[in-house]
Amino acid sequence: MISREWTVNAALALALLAAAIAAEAAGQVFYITLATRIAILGLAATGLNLALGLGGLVSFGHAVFFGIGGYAAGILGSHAFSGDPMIFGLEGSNSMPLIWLVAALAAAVAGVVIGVISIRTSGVYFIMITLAFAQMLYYFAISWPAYGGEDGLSIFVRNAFPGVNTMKPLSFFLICFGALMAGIAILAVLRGSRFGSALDVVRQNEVRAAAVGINPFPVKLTAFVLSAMITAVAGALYADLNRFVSPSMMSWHMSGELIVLIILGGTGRLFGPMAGAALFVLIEHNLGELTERWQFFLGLILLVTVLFARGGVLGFLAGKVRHG
Amino acid sequence: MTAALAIEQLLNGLQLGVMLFLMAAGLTLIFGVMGLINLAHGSLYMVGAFACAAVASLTGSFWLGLIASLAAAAAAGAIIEVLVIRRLYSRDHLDQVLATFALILMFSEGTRWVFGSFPLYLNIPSSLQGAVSLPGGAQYPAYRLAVIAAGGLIALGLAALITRTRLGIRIRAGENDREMIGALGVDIRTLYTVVFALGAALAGFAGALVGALQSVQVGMGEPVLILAFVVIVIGGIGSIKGAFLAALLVGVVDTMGRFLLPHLLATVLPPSEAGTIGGSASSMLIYIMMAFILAFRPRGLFAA
Amino acid sequence: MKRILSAAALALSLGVSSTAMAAPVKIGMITTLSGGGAGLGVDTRDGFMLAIKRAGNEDVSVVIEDDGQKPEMAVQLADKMIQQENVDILTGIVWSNLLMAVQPSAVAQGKFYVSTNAAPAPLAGKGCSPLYFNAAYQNDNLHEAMGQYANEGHKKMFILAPNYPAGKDSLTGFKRYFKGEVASEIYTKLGQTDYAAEIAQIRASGADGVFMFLPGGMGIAFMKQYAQSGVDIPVMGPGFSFSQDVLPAIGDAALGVKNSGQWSHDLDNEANKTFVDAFKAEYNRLPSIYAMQGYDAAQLILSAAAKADVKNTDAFRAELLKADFQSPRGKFKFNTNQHPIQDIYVREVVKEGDTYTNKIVGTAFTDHGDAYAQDCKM
Amino acid sequence: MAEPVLQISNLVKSFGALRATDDVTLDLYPGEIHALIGPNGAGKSTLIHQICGTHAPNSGTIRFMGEDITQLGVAARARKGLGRTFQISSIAPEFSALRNVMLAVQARQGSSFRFFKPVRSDKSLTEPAMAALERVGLASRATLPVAELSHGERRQLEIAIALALGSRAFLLDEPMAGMGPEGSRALTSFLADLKQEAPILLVEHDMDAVFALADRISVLVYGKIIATGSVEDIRRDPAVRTAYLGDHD
Repeated sequence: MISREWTVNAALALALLAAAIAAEAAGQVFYITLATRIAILGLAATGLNLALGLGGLVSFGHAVFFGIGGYAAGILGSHAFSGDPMIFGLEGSNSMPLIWLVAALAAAVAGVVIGVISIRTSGVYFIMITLAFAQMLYYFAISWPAYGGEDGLSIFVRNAFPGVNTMKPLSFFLICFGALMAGIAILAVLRGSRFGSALDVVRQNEVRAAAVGINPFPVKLTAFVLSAMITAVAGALYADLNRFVSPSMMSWHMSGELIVLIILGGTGRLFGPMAGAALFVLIEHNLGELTERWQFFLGLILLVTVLFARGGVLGFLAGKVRHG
Repeated sequence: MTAALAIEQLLNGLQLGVMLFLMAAGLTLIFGVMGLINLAHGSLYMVGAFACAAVASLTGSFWLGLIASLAAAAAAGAIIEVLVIRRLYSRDHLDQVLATFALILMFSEGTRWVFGSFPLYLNIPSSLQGAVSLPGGAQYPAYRLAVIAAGGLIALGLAALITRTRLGIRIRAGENDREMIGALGVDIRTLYTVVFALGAALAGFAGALVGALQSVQVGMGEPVLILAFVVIVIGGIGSIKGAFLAALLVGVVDTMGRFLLPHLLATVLPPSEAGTIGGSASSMLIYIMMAFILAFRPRGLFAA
Repeated sequence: MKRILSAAALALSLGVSSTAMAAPVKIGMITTLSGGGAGLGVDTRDGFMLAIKRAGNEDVSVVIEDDGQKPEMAVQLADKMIQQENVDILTGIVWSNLLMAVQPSAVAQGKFYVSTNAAPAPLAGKGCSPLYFNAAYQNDNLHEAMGQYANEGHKKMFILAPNYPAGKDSLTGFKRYFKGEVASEIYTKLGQTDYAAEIAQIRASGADGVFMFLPGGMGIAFMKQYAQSGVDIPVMGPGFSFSQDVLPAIGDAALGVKNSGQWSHDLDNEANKTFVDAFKAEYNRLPSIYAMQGYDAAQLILSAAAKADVKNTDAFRAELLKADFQSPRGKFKFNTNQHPIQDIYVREVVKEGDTYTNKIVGTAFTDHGDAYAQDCKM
Repeated sequence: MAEPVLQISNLVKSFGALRATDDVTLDLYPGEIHALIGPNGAGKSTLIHQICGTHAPNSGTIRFMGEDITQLGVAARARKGLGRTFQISSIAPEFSALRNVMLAVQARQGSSFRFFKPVRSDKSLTEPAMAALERVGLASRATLPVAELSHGERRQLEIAIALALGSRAFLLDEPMAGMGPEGSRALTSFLADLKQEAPILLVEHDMDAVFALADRISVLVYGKIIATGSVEDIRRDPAVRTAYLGDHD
C-alpha cells in the first residue's frame, strides 16, 4: 500500500525534476538555477533534519558545516586551478566526488569537536552553544587571509564530475538532484534502522532511553556528526553552483534559514526540507519581484506558519505524521 | 603598559559589561519566568535607539529621547507579547526560536520602512560631553562613566524589585512554579505581559544609551544579541545574578583580549601579522571562554 | 526588486533631449537596497539612474535587483540577469566581496562589468579582464592618498581598520606612501561598534595622527566615541568613512577631519555643477561619492553605447577605454588595467548651514593610478 | 542461602543539610519480592534514583550480581540487567507498544549502532518483543501508539519492556498506581509468577498488594530503614506501627 505521504513525496520530487527539464526545453536557464538551488538547500536542510527532526537537536549553528563544505570545494578547486600545492604539499582537486569526501570528513571532525562539548548540554543551552561555535568559526573565516577572508574565494571553473559536463546547468542540476535524493534515502534508511529507533527514543524521552540501556550521548553525537557531513556535501555543491564561497555561508542568518526550511516544509518529514526549500526559494524570488520589503513579508509568512500551520507544506498536503 | 591605560581599559570592560547586562537581564528574566527564548530582544534594543534618536532630534533633548526609548520599547514589547509571544509559551524552543527569528526580519525591515536606510543622528547630552580626569592621570569620557553608573543603579534597582516588591515576589513565584502562581490568584497573563515589557524596556534603554555612543542603524541589535546570549549562557539561564557577573566577565575579557592579545603576539611576530592574528583570536576569545566554561559546567556558572 | 525603467518615458518628464544610441543596450544593476548597507546602494542607484534619465534614450533599459549584501544572492541575480534577462552589461555592486563573487562568472559568460564602487586588488592585478572596467577607483587609492597626505606634518601614525581583506588592503595602501613611523597597527572585529579599547591605546600610543578606515556604522561609532574621549590627536581617513551618507549621523564629531576622495561636491567644474544641481533637484539631498560613481558609470556606458554596438565586444570595449565623457571629478582616463587614472583630493569635513559636508583643501595625487596595473596582463 | 542479586550497603545521599538516604542497607535474593514501603517524603524516590544510577550516592556501595556498579551510568546498569519501571509512565510516546519493546530488545543485544537494516522486518527484534508482550497480555494491542493505551496497559507495557531487557532483577516503582481493582488483581498474580524469573524490588503504596505479594518488607522513614522482615514481622513491629502503619489501622 502506498501512503498519501509517499504519493506527495513522489509528486514533489518529480515536480522539481520536471521543472528543471521544462526550463531547459524552454531555454529559461535561470529557472534551472533556481531548481538547483532548491535541491542544494533541500539537501543542506535534510542534513540538519537528521539532527533536528529525528534527534531533536536544535542546532543553531549548522551553517558552519555548510560553509566547511563550501570551503572544501573552494580550496581544493582553486588549488587544482592554480596548480599550487596546499599545506603538506597535497595537491588540489577538481573532482566532485573527492571534494564531497573531503567536505564530509572535514565536517565530521568539526562536528565531533563541536558535538562533544555541545551535546553535554541540552535545550536552550544547546541552541546557544551551537550558535556561539558558529559565530566563532564565522569570525575566523572572515579574518583568515589565506583564502580570501571576507572577500571569499572564487572558483573560476566549476569542479568536475566524471562523465558529466558540469558547466551545463541541467547536468549540474541532475547531480544536485541526485545528491538530494541520495540524502533523503540515507535519512529514510537511518530512520528505519536500529540507530534510527535509538535516536528517536532519545529525542522522545532521554531518561527512558537510558533506562532501557541506550546511552543517549553517543547516539546523539553520531547523529550530529552524520548530519554535519550531509550538510557539508550540500555546502560543496552550493559553492559549485555559485562558483564562489565566502564566510556568509556560515553566518547565523544562514543557520536560521536552514531551520526555517525544515519548519516551512514540515518537521520530521523526509521530504519536508525539500518542500521547505522550494517554498523558500519561490517566496524569495517572487516576493523580491513584488517589493523591496520582501524580508518583512517573509517574516510574516514564517510567523504565521509557526503559529498556525505547524505542519508546514507537507502537513498541508499529506496530513499528520504517522508513527509506527 | 601604564597604570592609566590599564585603568581605562578596565573601565571600558566594565562599561561594556554593564550594557551587556541590561540586554541580558531582560533575556534571562523572560526565560526564567516564561521559559521563552527571545531572539527578537535585539530588535527591541534597536527600537529603543531609534525612538531616542527620533525624539531627540524632534525636541532637541536627549533626556526626553531616553524616556521615549523606555516607553517605545516597553510598548513594542507589550504589543508583540500580546499578539505573538504569548502563543509561544507552551511551545518548544524550536518554535520560539523560529517565531522570534521571523520577528527580527519584520522589525528590521519595518524600521527601515519608517526611518529609511541611513543611520540616524543621536549625540550624547551636552552635560555629559567630554572627558574627566581620574586619579592616576587617566582621562575617561564622562558619558561612559555615567553609563556605568546608570547600569549599576539599574542592576541594584532590579535586585530590589525582585527581592522587595510584590511584582518581584510574583516573578520569583513564576520562576519556581508556574501552576502555583495561578493558584495564588495572580493574573498570569498580565504578569507575563508586564515582565516581557520590563525586559523590553531594559533592552530599549540600553539601545538608547549605546545609540548615543555608536551608530543608530538597522541591524544594530544583532551583534549585541549574540553577546547577550553568550552572557546568559555563561551566567546560567534564568539567573539575574549570573547574568550580572557573566556580563562583567564577558565585558572585561573581551576588552582586555582585544587590547592584550595583539600586544602579546607582537613580542613574537611582526606587528602587521600580530595585529591580524591577534584581531582574529580576540574576536573568538569570548566564544572559546564560553565553550570552556560549558565544558565543565553545562548549565552555566549560576544555573537557576 | 526588479524595475525595468525606460529612459524615454523619464526623459519626457524631465524635458531632456534624447541622444542616439548605436544599438539598444540592456544594463543589469545589482546593488544593495535592503539590509544595513542599503544606503550606499540607494545612492549608487540614484546617481546611476540620474545619468540614464538625463540621457533620455529609449534604447537604454536598466534592470535593478537587490542583493541584500549577500554574495550568494548577488551571484544568483547575476546568473538571472545574464541567463534570463539577457543583459549586456552588469554594474552596481557596492561591496568587494560581492564583486569577487560576481565578476569572474560575469566575464566568463562574455558580459561587460562596469564597477560603480567595489575595486578589490585581485581584479586590478592578476584577475583583470578585458570586459571588466572600474569607473570609481582602485580600493587602495584613497588610503594611499591619506598616506601621502600624512607625510606632511605627521611622523608617527596610529592606524586601524577592520579585520577583513579590504581592511588589510587599506592599511597596506596607507603604508605604501606613508614614510613616517607606524606607532601601532590595529585590526578590529568587522562590525565592531565599541572602540573604547582602541581609543585607550591611541591615547597611550604617543602618535601624532590617527588613520582609520571604518566604513558605515563602524566609522560613525568610532568618531562619536573618539570625540568624547578627550584624545586630541587628529584623525584622518579615506572618504568612505566621511561620505555624505554617514556625515549626518556623526555630526559635529566629524568636523575638521581630513579625508581623501577623488571627488567632492564643491569641485569647481561645469560637469560637477550640473551633476550636483540635478541630483539635488531630483532627490532633494546632497549626492554622496557613491552617487557620483554611479553617475559616472552610467555616463561611461552611455558614451560607449552612443558609438558602438554592445554586441560587438571589441568595438564597445574600445569605446569604453576612451572614457569619452565629462566626469564631475574632472580629469578621468583609464589605466592599462581599466581602472581610473585621476586626481585624488584631500577634503575636510565642514558644516554649511545645517548640512555636514566635505570641502576640498588640497590635492594628494595628480593623475594617480594603482599599484596593481603592472600585474595585469591583457 | 544463595548470594543476593542486589546488595546495597551503607548508602548515604545528602542534599545540603538533608540526609535523604541515611545509611541504607538493603538486599534482594533470587526468587523473592522485597517490598520497600514508607510514607511520602521518606526518600524512596531518591533511593530508587541511586539504585538505577540517575543520582550518585555520597558514600556506600551498590553491588549487582556480585559486581560493584556504584560508578556505572544508567544505560550501563540497564544493560547489565537491572530492569526498572517508572513511577510516572514515560515510555516513548510516539512509538507503538511493539516498537517500545523492540527498543529494549535492541538495547539488550547491544546493537544500537546498526545503520541500514530496517527494524520493522527484523525478526531478531520483533519476535522477542512480541513474546514479551504476550507474557503481559498485551499482544493484541501491539501496534497501537502508546498514547492510545490505557493507564493500566502502559504499566503492563513497562513490565514487558523490563522482561525484554532480560532483566536479572526488577525495580518496580509503584506498578499498581492508577490501576483499577481488576487490573491490580491481574498484575498481582502476574508478579507472583514473575519473581520466579528474577527477583523484584517493589516500591508500592497499595498495601493490599504489598501484603499479598511481598516475601520481605523494608520500611523507610526519613531516609532510614527502620525495619526489615517478613509480612508478619512488619505487621507486629511496634516501631513501624507508630511511625508508619499507625494511621492505617
